Amino acid sequence: MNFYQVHFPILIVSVTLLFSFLIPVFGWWKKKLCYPLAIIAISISLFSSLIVANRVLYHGPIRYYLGGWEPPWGIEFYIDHLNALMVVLVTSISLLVLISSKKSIEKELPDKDVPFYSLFLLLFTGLAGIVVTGDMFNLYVFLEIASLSAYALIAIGEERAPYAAFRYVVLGTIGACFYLLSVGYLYIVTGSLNMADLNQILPNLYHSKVVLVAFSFFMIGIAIKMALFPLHVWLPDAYTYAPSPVSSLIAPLMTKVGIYVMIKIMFKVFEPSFSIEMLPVTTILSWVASIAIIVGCVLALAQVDLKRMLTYIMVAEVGYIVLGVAMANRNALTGAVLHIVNDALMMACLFLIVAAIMFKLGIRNIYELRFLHRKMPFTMGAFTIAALSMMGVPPACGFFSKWYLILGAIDANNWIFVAVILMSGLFNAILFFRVIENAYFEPAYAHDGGEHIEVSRDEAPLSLLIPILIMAVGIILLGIFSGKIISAFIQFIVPVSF
Amino acid sequence: MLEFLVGKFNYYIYIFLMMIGFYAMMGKRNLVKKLIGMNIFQWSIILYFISIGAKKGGSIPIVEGLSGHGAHIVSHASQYVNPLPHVLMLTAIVVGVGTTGVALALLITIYKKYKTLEEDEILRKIK
Amino acid sequence: MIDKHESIIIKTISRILAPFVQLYALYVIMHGHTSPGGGFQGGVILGASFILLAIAFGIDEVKERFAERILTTFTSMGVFIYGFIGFVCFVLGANFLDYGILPVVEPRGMGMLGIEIGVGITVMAVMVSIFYDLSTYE
Amino acid sequence: MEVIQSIRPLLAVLVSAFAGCLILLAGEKNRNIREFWTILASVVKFSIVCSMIPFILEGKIIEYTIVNVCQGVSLQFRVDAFGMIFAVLASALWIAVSIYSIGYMRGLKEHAQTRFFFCFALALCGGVGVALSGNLLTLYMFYEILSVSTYPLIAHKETPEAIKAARKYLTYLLTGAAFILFSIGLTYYLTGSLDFVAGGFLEGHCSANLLRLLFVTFIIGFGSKAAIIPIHEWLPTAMIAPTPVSALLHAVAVVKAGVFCCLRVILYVFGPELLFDLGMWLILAYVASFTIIVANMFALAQDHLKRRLAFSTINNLSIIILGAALLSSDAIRGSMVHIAYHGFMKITLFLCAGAIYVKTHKEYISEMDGIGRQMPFTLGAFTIGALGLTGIPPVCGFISKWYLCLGSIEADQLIFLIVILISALLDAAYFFPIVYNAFFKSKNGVYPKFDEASSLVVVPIVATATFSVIFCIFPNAFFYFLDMASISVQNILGGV
Repeated sequence: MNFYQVHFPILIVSVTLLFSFLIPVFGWWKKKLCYPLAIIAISISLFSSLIVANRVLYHGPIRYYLGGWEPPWGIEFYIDHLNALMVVLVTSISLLVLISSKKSIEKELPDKDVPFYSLFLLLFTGLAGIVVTGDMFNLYVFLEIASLSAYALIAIGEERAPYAAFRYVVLGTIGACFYLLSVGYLYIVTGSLNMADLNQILPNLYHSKVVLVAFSFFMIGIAIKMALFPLHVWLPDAYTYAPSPVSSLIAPLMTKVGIYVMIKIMFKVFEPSFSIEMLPVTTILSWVASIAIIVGCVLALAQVDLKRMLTYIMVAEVGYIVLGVAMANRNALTGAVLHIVNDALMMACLFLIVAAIMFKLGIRNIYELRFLHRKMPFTMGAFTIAALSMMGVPPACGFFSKWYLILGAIDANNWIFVAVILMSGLFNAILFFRVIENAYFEPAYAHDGGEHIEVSRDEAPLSLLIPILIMAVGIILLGIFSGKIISAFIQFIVPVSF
Repeated sequence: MLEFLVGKFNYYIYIFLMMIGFYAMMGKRNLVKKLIGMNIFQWSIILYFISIGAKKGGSIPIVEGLSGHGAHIVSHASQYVNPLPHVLMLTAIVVGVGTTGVALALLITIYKKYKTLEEDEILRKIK
Repeated sequence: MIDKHESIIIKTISRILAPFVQLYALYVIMHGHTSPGGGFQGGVILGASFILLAIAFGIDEVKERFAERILTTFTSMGVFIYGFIGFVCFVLGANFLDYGILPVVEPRGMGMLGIEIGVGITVMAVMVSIFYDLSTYE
Repeated sequence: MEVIQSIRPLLAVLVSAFAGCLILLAGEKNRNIREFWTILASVVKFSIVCSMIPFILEGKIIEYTIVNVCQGVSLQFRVDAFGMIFAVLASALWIAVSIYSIGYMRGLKEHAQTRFFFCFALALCGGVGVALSGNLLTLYMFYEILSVSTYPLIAHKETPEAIKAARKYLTYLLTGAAFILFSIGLTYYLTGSLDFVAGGFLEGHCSANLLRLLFVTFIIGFGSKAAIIPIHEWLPTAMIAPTPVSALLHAVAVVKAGVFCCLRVILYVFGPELLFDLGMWLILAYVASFTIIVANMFALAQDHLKRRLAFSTINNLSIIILGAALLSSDAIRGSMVHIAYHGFMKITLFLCAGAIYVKTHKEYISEMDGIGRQMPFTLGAFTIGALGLTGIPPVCGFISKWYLCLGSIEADQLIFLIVILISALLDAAYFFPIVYNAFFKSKNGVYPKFDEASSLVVVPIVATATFSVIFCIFPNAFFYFLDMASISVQNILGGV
């Protein structure tokens, strides 16, 4: 391997870390340089993550020893197919959201754009780090980096943001401390922190109480971080009152990275057999997840604010993916991982659309979205595509992950989950058509009043619109070529014992 | 029974502290008290980690009588306390400081906006 | 606003004490790689010395000597030292932060020391800027 | 059964989608270009579809795979005789309706015409896609596109009732889609593949009861679009849409797609032998005949012309399902041919209803006394259509009814023979009064003077009427509907 092939894994994380500290310095000196700097940083990371994904595709997993220390002592970056998929996903969505955040930041938070960009890069470093690292404690450190910058980013928002951010801080810290506690317990018993190493040592320790306690602490901690049903209380407030570019970055990625950590620990550190036979983890999780889906959809129905409705839908989507993971068979897990990718894309597109609407009209109430199809035709076109994809209409990507989830549920022979998945499709249909109806079809009085209210087309600014359109086209392409993604990446993720 | 209690006293202490912190976070209405509870919660885990590394008769993990040119002299590990938890807890302490810093800044903005730190008054003002 | 403290005793003692605290802090930073100490602890002590001065002589006094703008540059400079050393090992062929490769006389020790200095500066600057933000309540 | 690989099916489907984008680009400002795109697209689509007919008649099957979704299933087109009947029908009638709708929309100076033509093109893309799809997954994809793209058409008037009707339309169809998705998943789980095999591929893969459950969920899913009685509610309320929509979509493309999928399931997924052993065909036949009788009763009671036509569509759709459920060769041939011929006749009736509305703004039959004198061509075509639907010889309805009767005798099920005859009788009962009032009754002695609708509206009506008559005299005219039906029957029943 030539010289530069080796060092790309570390480039993904360290470049953005250093640039995030470069920006405050430039902020004092020349303010308008911050945005291009952020763009350069994340595009370098995107470039290196694509190269890493390419090498994983052809040469199998990569191990990168930080500081040259062998795994049991030093920290190593272990990138296999699941990590490669997640890294590319995180970097590409962050880049698109960053491009679109320039205009809305200038409008919403005029004086706070320098701290915004440096915290944005820090959050990205945390997320990319979680997805790349192969060491348990290192994962805790990156988790805290991501959470701290998320707390600060949320707190910049509107009048109720600081209080929502404070509740998020308290709950997030409890989650992180539980995770740290489980790392501690595992460390006492096994003496190592490296995930691959733990995978070897743990199997003959499954009967010790300490490992059981560690696993349960871990599950609670990660459940808080990914807002699984009973522990999702912080999510709606935090993401609704956050400024729109922040919520369009955090919403799609934070929960998905949490779920990635759960999959990694459940299947790569602990053996799948541990969480299926030894502890009834999968049954509990699948029931909690299906309740999450139902509650998420029902609560979303009750919302009037478009952005708050999306946050509750996200609670349902998390339940979706966890249900796929918990059903523990090949099809269900493929569906779950594919849904992580699809849902991140769909949610990013939807939140960017909300940001565009906020930027242009400043309203979020669903019933005030009048004449939107003439004011912002392209944005509404992208919204319809994303909505159809959420409902599971075939050409878009949402259908294919639902298709695998249903196959997995039928393989696992529990018909209740099949019913739940189909029901959530219908719930999504009601939710999104409610919005489409308000936006596309004006009420009757617009006609009987004789003349037609002439509405000029003032579309969202280009820098906001292009990422939205790219994502909408991506949703369709991801749908059509989901077969290729599965054969390239997801095939190897499913543990062989399924 | 007694040796069971004496042998594991550090675990009891950390659990006890953790529950105090947990109670403070949930029970207390004032936001600063919640913050202090959170700190106690974090520090109990740090205390727990340090207590893991302790050995009977082990001294602080600094290698004496070594001219420091980094050679891998075989030093009998039982003499020294296990250094790894200490290193981990360095980072955890810094994370704790970071979280407290962010939380305090939040409290200031909340106080500036609502002129109170009592949770139920804030909730009343929000509605 | 933390304003000037009236009693002479506090002012004189802190004026005398501050340099020794800073000296001790530098000692702690420097001996990070062989004896107890290191970047975090040393940086905190260094920061504490500035905070001591701020409490004794008031925020504005210390702000003239140690302005907000310099603090941000110090934070970034610390991280750049850390990053620079990491990238030097990276460029010279070893993995990120693998000091063995450095062309210095005693690579492991010196590399560690450089990292400790960088981290010390950052932690000091962050401590003082946290104190500034929390105390300037207008 | 030699298989040819060619890109034509994909082109046939994508032509209208591409035209849709061009229509959007053209927009309100340059209307003529937009209208030109619609007509051009319909003609091109029709010609591509017709270019595939010679291959099909020689017994070949055209295949084209777009992309592999998961092992054993891919997005794939397989054009066989049965699919070709529906594809030809939909694209042929699209030409007639697109000319008609230009006249109709301009006549009523409707608003949001760009959205109308765009959704129309998209719906046709879905319709032809359903006809040409090779497996259940592709069929489901185009089925969903069809349902979603017709939603804005129903809510076109944007009055509260239109929006409520569209909402009801969606609830029925998306719940049906949920049933279908479940049953497709179950079939894939049972058999590992979803491709259509003439004569069914579900043989002996699992217990009979699970197969019965699967059949029921399939029929409920597709039945929601094929408007079987308990789940037909949305069709009459969807009549609030502008007439070209209810003409092409709710008489021909959308509901026919539902019936087409039902037939695909009955003949190409389960297959006659399996259904016969399961005994499900009898239950389906009874449900279909119940729908026929009840739909006709409703039709008698309707005064609104389009709602009466809607109930007559429900009745005819169930006749097609009844024909397929009888599982005898003549009955299946009759039902397949009825898909095509009913399309031509019913579209004539709907277009006449639209012409009457454009010209005289009359919707209720009670107001239409003596209208025949005012609009002789329109009402003449209406009479031909009415004759055809009751099965009287000079019009093509007779042929399909004839085969259906033969089929029910062949399956020695006399009850269903009686049902078909009663349905013909009831058709006469609610069509002929309209014709009588139009021509022989006059509003207090004064006959209105000759005043036809615009030529853009009348020409398509007369064309479809003449086609219906030609098809009776030469059943294999132009599109060889009868031959294609017999080829597909041969494939299904294994050359019996």
